[in-house]
Amino acid sequence: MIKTDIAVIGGGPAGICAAIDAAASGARVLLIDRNSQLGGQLIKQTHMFFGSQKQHASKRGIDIPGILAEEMKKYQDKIEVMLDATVLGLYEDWVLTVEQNGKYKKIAPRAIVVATGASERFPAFPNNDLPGIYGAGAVQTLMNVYGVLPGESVFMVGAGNIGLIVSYQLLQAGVKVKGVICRSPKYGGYAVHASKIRRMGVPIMPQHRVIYAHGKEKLERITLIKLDENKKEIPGTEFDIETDVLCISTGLTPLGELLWQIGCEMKFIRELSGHVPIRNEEMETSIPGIFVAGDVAGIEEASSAMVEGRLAGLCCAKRLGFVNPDFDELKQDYLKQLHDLRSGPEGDTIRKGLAKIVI
Amino acid sequence: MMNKTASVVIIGGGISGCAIAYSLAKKGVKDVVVVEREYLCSGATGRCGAGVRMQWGTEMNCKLAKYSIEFFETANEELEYEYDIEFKQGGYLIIAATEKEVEQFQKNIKLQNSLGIPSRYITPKEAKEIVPHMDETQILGAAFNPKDGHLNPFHTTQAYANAAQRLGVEIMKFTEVTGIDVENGKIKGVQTTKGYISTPVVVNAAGGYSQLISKMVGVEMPVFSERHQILVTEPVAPMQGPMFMSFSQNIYCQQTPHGSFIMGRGDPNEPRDLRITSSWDFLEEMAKTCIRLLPPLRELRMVRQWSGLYNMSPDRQPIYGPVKEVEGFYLACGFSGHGFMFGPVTGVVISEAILGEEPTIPVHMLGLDRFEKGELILEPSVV
Amino acid sequence: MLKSTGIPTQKDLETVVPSKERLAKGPVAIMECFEKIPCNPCYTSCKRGAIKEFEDINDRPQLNVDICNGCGVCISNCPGLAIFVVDETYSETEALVKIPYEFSPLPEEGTYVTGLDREGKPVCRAKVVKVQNSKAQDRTPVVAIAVPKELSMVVRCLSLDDYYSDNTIVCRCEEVTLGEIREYIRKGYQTIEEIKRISRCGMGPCQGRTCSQLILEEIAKATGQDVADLKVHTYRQPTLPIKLGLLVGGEDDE
Amino acid sequence: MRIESHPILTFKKGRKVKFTYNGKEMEGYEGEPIAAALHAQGVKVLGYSPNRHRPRGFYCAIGNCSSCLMVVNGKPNVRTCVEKLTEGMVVETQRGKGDLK
Repeated sequence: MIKTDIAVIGGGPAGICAAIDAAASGARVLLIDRNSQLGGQLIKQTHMFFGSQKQHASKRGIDIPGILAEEMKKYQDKIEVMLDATVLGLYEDWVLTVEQNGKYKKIAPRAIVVATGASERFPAFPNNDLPGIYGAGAVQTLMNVYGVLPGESVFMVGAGNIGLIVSYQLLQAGVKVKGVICRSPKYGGYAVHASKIRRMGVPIMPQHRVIYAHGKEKLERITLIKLDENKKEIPGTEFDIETDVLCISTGLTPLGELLWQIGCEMKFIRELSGHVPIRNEEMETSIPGIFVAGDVAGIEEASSAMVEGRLAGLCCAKRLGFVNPDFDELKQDYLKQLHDLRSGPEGDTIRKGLAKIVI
Repeated sequence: MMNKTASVVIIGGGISGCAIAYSLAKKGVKDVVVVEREYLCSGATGRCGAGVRMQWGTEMNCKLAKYSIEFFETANEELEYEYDIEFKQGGYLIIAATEKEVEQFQKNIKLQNSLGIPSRYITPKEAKEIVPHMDETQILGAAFNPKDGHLNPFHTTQAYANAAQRLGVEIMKFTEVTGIDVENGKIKGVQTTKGYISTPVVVNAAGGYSQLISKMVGVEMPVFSERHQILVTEPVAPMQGPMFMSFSQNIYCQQTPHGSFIMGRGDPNEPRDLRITSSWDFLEEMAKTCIRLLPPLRELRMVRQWSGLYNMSPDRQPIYGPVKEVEGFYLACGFSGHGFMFGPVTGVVISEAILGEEPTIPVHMLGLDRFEKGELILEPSVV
Repeated sequence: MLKSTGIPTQKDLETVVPSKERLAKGPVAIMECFEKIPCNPCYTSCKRGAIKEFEDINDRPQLNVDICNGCGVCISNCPGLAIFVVDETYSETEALVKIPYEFSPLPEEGTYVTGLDREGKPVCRAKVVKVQNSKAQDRTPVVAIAVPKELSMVVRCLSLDDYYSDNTIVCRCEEVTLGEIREYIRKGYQTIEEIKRISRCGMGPCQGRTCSQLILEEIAKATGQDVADLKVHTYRQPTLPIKLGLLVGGEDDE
Repeated sequence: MRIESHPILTFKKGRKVKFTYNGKEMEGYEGEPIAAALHAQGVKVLGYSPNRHRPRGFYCAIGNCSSCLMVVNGKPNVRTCVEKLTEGMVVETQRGKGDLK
C-alpha cells in the first residue's frame, strides 16, 4: 500500500496545477496519469491558447506541460509522478487501486483531487461503427502524438472549439478537410478559429446532420441532411459526400466514474455538459476530503481548468492542515481569475451552470 | 395517489415475488399486486450468481432444488417467454479439497441419489476431463451432477413477471412499501409511496430487506443480511461447461452462455448493514483462489464487480409460510443465498399455503416458529 | 384503379381479407390476386387443400380460411407474388407479415428494415424475424417481418433502407442496435438499469462508456422526460478491465 | 501514412521494430500503440465484431471501448489502441470472442 497525503488523479492541466499548489502548501502529493507523459489533452494541441499570462496565454498547448513541469521541479521532493498508471477503482475505505505497466498497486491517500477530465459524446446514425469514423480525441492522438495520418480526407462533425481546432490541425498535418457541419444555425466555437479554417477553403456548414455512413469494410461516403432553424430535418435535402474519415466532435461530457464509485453527490447540469459533482467554492465535493478540478467538474477551457486545479490543490492541502502562508491571497486570486475567465458573453452558460451546482 | 383493493399483495419483485404471483394467478386468484421498490430483479435476484443445483446436504433442500430445476428445464415454454431464460444445464462440479469434504460429499450423494438426483462422486482425473483447465492436483475428488446449471436471473424473473401479468397480476415498479396496517391481528392493507392498497394477505418476499418488512407488522425474525460480492469478466469462447465450486476453498465460478465468467465467494467479515458496495480485498482473494484452482483464467480480464445481500437464516434454509402473530402475513425469505434457485418451488408452496391447498412438497417445518422450537437441521453445503 | 395504378383498391381487398375472428386465431394466407388469369399453382401447392379446386384455370383462388394454417408454402409458388401470410397473434402489439422478396441482398434476421405499403411508401419500422430461402422455394425467398398490428393489412413490401436508423449500433461491445433499444422501451423497460439487464447493453468491456448516454437520450425521447431527470446506471469498479492474474500480485509494495 | 513534416510538431519516435500482422511482416516504432503502427501501414480494419461480424477499427484511442481488440502474441482481447508495440510482436485479427486456449 502506497501512502501519501494527497492523490491527484489525472495529470492534465487541472491535475498538474493541483499537484503544484498542494505541494507548495507542504503536502506530499502523488500525481497519477494513465498516459506516458503528463499534460492530458494539452499534448495534442498545436495552437496558441487564450486567456491571460497567468494561464500561459499565447503559448501552444503542447508547450504548456513543459512550463508546468518546470514549476513542478521546485517541489520535486514533495511530488511523485506515476505515469502509465490507470486508476481502476476508488473504494469506500479510500483505497485507490491502480494498474501501472502491467502491475497492480494500491494507494492510501488522506485526501484526493479528482481531475479525470472528460470523455467524448457520440451521435447515433447507421454504420457509425465503421472503421474510419473516429472521435476527435482519437484523431488528435493518432496525428499529433504518433504522427500517423487518420486518412486522406476528413469530414468534421461538430463546430465547437474542438471541431474547429482539430480541422485546423488536420490541415497542418496535410489532410484535406472536406467540410465542417453543426446542427445549429451558428457554430459553437470561437469565430477566430472558424475564420482560420474558412480562409484555407474549408466550408463551414451550419444546420446539417449526418444521417448515414456508407462503406463495406471501411467508411467510403456519408449522407447529410439539411436542418431547419429548429434543428428539424428537411426531407428531400439529403446529399452524399465521399470521405474516408469522419471525425466526430459533438462535445465532451465530464468523466466522473470515480466520483460515482465513492458516492459523491452528482447532478445533471446541461450547461456543464453532464453529471457533475456538487461542490463548494473551494472545489470540495459532498464528501469532505474529495476535491475536483477541470473538465470532470464541468466542461470548460484548459485555462480555467488550470486555475481550478490550483484552487483545489491549495484547499485540499488546507483540509489536511497544510495551510499555505499566503492561503487567503492565493485563494482570492484564483477565484478572481476564474471570475474573469468566465465573465464574457461566452462564459454565460458556464456561469448559469455553476450557479446550480456550487453550494 | 391511488387507492385500491387486492386479494394478495406481494412485497418484492425478485424471482420469489414474481413466481408467487404467477402461481397464484395460475390458480385463478384475481387482483394480485406485486410491489417492487425499484425495477424487477433489482435486489438479490439480479445480483446473484444464478447457479442452480440439486446437490444439497439436507433432504429438504434437495427436494426444493430438484423441483425448481425440473421447472427451469421447460420454463421458456411454460411461461411462454418471448426471449430466453438462458438455462445452461452444464452441471455443477463441486470439488473436494479436504478429507472432511470427501466424507460429506459421499454422504450427500447417497442422500441425493435416494431422491432421484443423478449426482456422482468422481476422481480428480475425471474432474479434469469435465473442466480441462482446472488444476486437479489440488483436489481429492469431486461431486458432479449433470442436471445442475445456470440461468440468466433477469430474464428468468421477467419471464415469470410477464406470464403473471398476462394472467392479470399487477406489478407496481418503483413503488416502496412504507407501512403495513394490521387490525385485530389481521392484515388490513399496505401503504406505499404510490398510495394505499387494501388487502387481507401480504407476502414478504423482500429478500435482503425482509426483516424490515416483518418489523412493520411487529414480527421479529432471527435473520440478518450479509453482503456477498461477485465479479464478471470479459467474454471468451466457450471453455467451461459446469459451475465450478468449492465450499472449503470458497469459490463458485461459471462461464455463462455469453462467454463471460462470473465468480464469487463469501466472507464472514462482510458487513451486515445492508451496504451493497464493493471492496478491493474481495477482488484479490477471488483472483487468488480462482487462479490457484483454474490457472489459465489468470489471462481473463474482469470488467465489473458488484454485490448483493444474502438473507441469512440460522439454519441456512428458507423461511416459508404463515406466522402465528399476524393473520394473512406470509413469509418467503431467509434464503441464505439460494433464493434464486428455489424460485419456482417458492412460488408453488407459498401459493398453496395462501390457498390452504395440500402442499406439493411439505414445507411446514420451514415455518418461522422452528427457530423458537429449536428444531434446526443445518445445511452444510453453502458458499 | 388497380388496372391504372397497380394498387389494389379497398374494395378489392375486402374480398380477400379474412374476418377479425379468423385473424385472431393465427396465421392465414392473404391472396391478393384480383384478376382472372390462367394460373393455378396456389391450388396445386397447398397440401392441406385449403384452396378450392379450380373449375376453370382462369378462376381467382378461393381460400377456405378455416383449413388454411398460414404455412406459407403457396407464397413462393405464386408466379404473381400475390400471396402473403399474416399472423396477428405474433405478439400483443405486432403482427407477422410474410412477404416474397426476390432481391439481393436479402435482409438479415434480427435486423430492422422499413415496411412499405402497396404504393411503396415507407409506413413503419419492421424487424426481420425470419428469412426462408430453401431449395424448394426456388429463388423466391420469404421474409417474415414484425410490424405494428394495425398495419398488418398495409405492409406488403420492405426496403433495406434503414429509414428510422434502427440498425445503428448503440452498444459496440454487445452489439445492441437502436431499434432493439426502442423495442425494449416500447415494451416497458424504461430505465437504463432495466435495458441493461434485458439487452446486456453496457455490460461489455467498456461498461457503458459509449452507449449509456445514447440510451438515456433515447429513453428521454420516447417517454417525454428530460435527460436531467433520468437515473443513470450504477458505476462500479474497475474503470478499465484488468487481468485476474495482475490482481493476485497485489501485495508487493512497501 | 505517416506525417513527414509538420509546421509545429516534431515526433520523437522509438527505434524501428519488426512485427507481423496476420503473418505479414511489418515495421513500426517501438512504444507506439499497435493500432497506430497498423494504421500507418493502411490497416484500418482491426477486427470483426463477434455476433454481427461488423468490421471494427480504431475508435476511442484511449483503451475505453472494445473496438480495437486483437490477438497479440496468442493472447485475445488485447486493446491495441493502448498496447505498445515491441520487437517481434505477433498481431492477428480476432474473430469471434477470443479463445483463451
